[in-house]
Amino acid sequence: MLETRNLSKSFGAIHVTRNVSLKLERGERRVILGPNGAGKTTLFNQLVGEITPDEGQVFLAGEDVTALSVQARARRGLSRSYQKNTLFDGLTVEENLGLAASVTHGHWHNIRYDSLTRRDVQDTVREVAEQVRLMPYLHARVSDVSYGVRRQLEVGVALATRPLVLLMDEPTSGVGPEMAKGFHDLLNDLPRDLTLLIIEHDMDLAFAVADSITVLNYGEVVFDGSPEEARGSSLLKDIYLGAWEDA
Amino acid sequence: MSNFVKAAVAAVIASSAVAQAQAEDIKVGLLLPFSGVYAALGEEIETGFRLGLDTFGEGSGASFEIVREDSEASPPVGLAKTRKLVMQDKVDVMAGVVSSGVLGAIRDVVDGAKVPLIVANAGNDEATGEACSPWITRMSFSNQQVNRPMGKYLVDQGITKVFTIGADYAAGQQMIGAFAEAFKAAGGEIVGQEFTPFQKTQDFGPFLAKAKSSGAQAVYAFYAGGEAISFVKQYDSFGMKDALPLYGAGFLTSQLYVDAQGRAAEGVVTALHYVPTIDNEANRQFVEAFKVKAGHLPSEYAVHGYDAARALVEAVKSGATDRETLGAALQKTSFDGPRGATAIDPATNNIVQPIYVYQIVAGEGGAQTQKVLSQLPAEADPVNGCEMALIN
Amino acid sequence: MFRHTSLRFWALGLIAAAAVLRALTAEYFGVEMVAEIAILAILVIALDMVAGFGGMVSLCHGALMGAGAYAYAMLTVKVGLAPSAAFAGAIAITGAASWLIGAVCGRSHGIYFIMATLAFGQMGYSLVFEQPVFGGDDGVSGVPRIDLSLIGLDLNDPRTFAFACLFVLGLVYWFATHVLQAGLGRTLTGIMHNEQRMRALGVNVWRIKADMFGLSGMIAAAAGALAAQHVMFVSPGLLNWTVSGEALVVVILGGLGTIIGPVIGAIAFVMLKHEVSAHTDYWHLVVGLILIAVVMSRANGIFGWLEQRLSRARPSSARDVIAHQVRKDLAAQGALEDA
Amino acid sequence: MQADLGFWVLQGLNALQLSMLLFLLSVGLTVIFGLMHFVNLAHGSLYALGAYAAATAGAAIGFWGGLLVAPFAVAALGVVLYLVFIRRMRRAGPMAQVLVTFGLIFVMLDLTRIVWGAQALSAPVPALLDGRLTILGVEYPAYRLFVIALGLAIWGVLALVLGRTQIGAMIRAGVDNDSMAACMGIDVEKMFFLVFCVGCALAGLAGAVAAPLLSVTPDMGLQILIPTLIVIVIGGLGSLKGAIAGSLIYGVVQTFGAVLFPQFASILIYGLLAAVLILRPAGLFPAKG
Repeated sequence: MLETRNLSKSFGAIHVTRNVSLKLERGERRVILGPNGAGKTTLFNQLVGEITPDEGQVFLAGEDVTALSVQARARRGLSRSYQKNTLFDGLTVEENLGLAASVTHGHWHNIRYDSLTRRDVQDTVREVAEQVRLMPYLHARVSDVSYGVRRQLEVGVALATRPLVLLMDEPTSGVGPEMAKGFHDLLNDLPRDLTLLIIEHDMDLAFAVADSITVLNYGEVVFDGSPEEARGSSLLKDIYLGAWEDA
Repeated sequence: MSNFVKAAVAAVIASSAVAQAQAEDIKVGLLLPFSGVYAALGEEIETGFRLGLDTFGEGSGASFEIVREDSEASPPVGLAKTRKLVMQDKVDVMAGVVSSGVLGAIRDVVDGAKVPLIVANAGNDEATGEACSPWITRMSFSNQQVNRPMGKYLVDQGITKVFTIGADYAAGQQMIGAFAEAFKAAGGEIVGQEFTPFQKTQDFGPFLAKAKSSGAQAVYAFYAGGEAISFVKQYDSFGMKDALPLYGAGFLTSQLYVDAQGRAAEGVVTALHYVPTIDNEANRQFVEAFKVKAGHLPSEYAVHGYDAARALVEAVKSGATDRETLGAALQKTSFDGPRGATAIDPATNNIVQPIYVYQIVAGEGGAQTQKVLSQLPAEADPVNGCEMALIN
Repeated sequence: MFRHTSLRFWALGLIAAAAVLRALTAEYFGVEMVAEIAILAILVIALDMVAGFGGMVSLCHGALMGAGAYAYAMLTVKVGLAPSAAFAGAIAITGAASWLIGAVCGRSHGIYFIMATLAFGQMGYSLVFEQPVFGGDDGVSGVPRIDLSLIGLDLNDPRTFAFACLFVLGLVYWFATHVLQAGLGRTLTGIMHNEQRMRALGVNVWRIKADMFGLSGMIAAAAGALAAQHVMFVSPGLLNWTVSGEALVVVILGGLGTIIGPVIGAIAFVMLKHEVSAHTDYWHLVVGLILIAVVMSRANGIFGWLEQRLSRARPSSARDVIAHQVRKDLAAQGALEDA
Repeated sequence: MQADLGFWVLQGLNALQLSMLLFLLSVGLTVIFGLMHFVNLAHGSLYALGAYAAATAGAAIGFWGGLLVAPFAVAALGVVLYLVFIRRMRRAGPMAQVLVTFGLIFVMLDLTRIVWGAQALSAPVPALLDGRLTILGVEYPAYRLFVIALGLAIWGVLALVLGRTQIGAMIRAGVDNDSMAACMGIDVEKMFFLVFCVGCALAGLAGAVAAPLLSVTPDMGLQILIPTLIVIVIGGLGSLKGAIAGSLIYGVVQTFGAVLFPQFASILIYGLLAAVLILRPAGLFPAKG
């Protein structure tokens, strides 16, 4: 579904991504682990097109999308959420979801009717709101809801485009253990045919949702395998107990 | 202009009932720029106009009420203010107008409304040419009038090769054009011509270098306002005055700018219809009175206002009381004023006046003053397609 | 997100009633003022569409209006087109130019966007000023008004013309609010709040910006074509950047991102200008000081202030959003974390 | 076409002279922007004020006195502007800042008229520089050479101060990242204030220098504003290098455009500006990245 081949990117002398090759099957849920500065977010940025790689290709559903813009990739079914909330702060939760859904349903660029009040958009908004447990907050303004709710919305907005592949950048970043557990349930409730690539810090969550695990260190893939293999890997332990611990 | 527009303008006018004022009370709409780039000219003209009313108004049996409006030297604003003066204030007569653009914009309104307008500055040739109107009487000058005589004058001085330079807008082109035509007719040759972006040129250096290498015997220039000051100063700083004497339309070294130009202006020879050093009794009285009122010497702009007021008063004295009779009387204006014998040409409603060739020289106390070199005879402009009708 | 609140309906109704009353009863100059206000209001609605809902603070809307005025004047006077056809032509030409400007400038943000639009506006000004075809400094005179005698209206009557301007203003108000409540407007508002996210959702950002800027330019052109008919004359001064600055000030004065606010701003500005200039030649000074005070006050203009006082659900102020956006941009430039 | 060397030298000097005048103006504007992200549209008005101050003081104490007084007078006004307006507008976003300074333009325009009247003031060239020098076989006004020299000197001093001194390093740090600079213990607010005042003083100096060259009229500030903005947008907001590069480009294009393609001179400069905006939206030498 999503594949990279030898993806490389450097800023000056610093190689942030080195020869990264990944392959995700349809419906696969993969978690990317790695210490801070391992190049996880930079990898995401290259996948969605916010950064152009120096070398290598990105394939989405078999199509080479390396040369495509962010929006073109998004329209082909690649969606992402951000580690730092990237929401429409002045708007309501419903409007946030609605904007995303109106893109999905092709109403984003008309001058005849309101995109947010369309039946299909409204249906998607409700579905997503239920998926990410946002029903009670639909009419609240983003700037008025709690941080945790915003984290849910962050994922909700990405989901509302009805993607084939969803990249989630530390969805539980900054939330307490209670909320993280909630996220775990939430992720498990997502449709099984949705391909997920998740950057995660929370090891429990990672092992609970992942079909497979990739570990990045210094921009390189140092481990690729099942959660069981990961658990037994000494390499992972080294990284985990080493630099990772300090983060 | 299409008939439709004419009909349109007439309809605009007709829609508001035209009421005339009382016989002894003349309501004057004074339309001048009181803010913006031309504010200095507006001030000069207003001072001159009020002085003229004070000086000549006594014994006319009428009282004058002035409604002043700021045109901002912007055609749309000038037009809006004109409509207000005509329709709402119901003035008997209008005076003023500095910018030719404003005059062009308001021409159809005053013509359609049959409100006499005494132009106190704007010099575009069309206003008393193809776009003339019996209701528009010009007491200032026309662009060609000031420049045409200099063509022959320069040839008479033995100058046959001239480089011309001027601001790139209608007035600049008309002034330079009128000079060039007369100069060529008298046997001269224009060896180079340059029009610089109007009000956008800070540095004339590049153009001056071109003039220098053009092989001309003299440079003929038209600029006004800040550009005139910059141009004359920079011309001097490049040391061009000795090798390449500077001539031009008299606005270049107007009384209004000569203080700021200082020594740089000395030696420049230009032609204009008024300088404060004209030697006649009417001018001496005017200069004295103006100095008392304004604290400085009058410029040509001041005399425009002064004479416009005088023309109005004379019209009232001849028995005119309303728009129609005032308009008719203004067409017959004729008097000896500070500029000498001035009269309105019945064929175009433009003023006919002598032109003075003058040189800026160092006067007493180091201040620059104008030395009149020659008084060229008054000459009426060609009719240029004007079909003038007399009002009565 | 643009919404019609009841306060906005009330304000709209009140303004409409006052305008009609004034157009019916006022003396000549009062009627002229109605037309002047209506034309300015059309221009500032156009500007509010892009500035208040897209964060595109344009300093070329005066030039766009001027372009519309010139296009109308040239098409009628020089080409000899029928005024109504010229009206449509002016809107089309200016809309296309405006779309291009939006497409090019849409890539820049904040002060860079302001400067870029300023540059394009001044380019238009220079073009009109310096190309002899356009009549240079003297402009083009003898611009006719649209002939509506077929439906028994004579636009040369000041009162009728004022009503025509009000009619167009009403149409423009409807069109602008309609577009802002349609997909395009919603998406644009989303872009103003978070451009990066909108892109990640699959929105072709520059296209949305260019389209809205084009529509806004068409409305500005309508204002220009009306202005040309109003004074029956066009001159380069219409395109000068100070006109754009003034329009922006009017938008702020009334309330950015409210559509009805700028209309109120236009009323206040024109009346203020006439009132002050009747008393002093230095009216620029007085008006300038008042405007500085308004911009420096935290309220979002007259209408923003009213909304804050009168309505319980505080709509988000576009001014805050833009200011906030800038802080975020700056922070992003410095690679800083949000505090 | 005049193809001789003298012509090119002469026009080259003209271009350089215009460039240096614009540089004096734009450098203040651009560094203020780099540091404070603040575009001061009233910068042109400060320049006009500098010219008026120099002309007035010059009449009393001579040209050199005027040249000295003008920057201080304008800097003093800068202090007032900073305390009353700028400080409060620091976080208000570019639109509000642009509009406040837009309003200031008209306020200051009218204030100039009230204080000095609408008529042009005289500002003679000082006796010392009232002549011509011969350079490469071309006679050139001494005063214009002085303007060129002064511009280059100021450029040198600024490059030195910004590049080699501690305060310069602090300013560069501030331009790069003001919050970080604040974290490093730099009093950013004080530094802003200082830079703003220096920027105002430079605008005043530019006005004082321009006064004998041009005409001292109330609208001179409005006339210079657009060229100055073009310079900093082409050069890239916030950088000294950009200011000098933009000034030189503007001076050369304007001067040679006016001589060689008179019909297209201003279209040329706007065309160049549009090209820069399309190809490099942040200008040729942006302060960052």
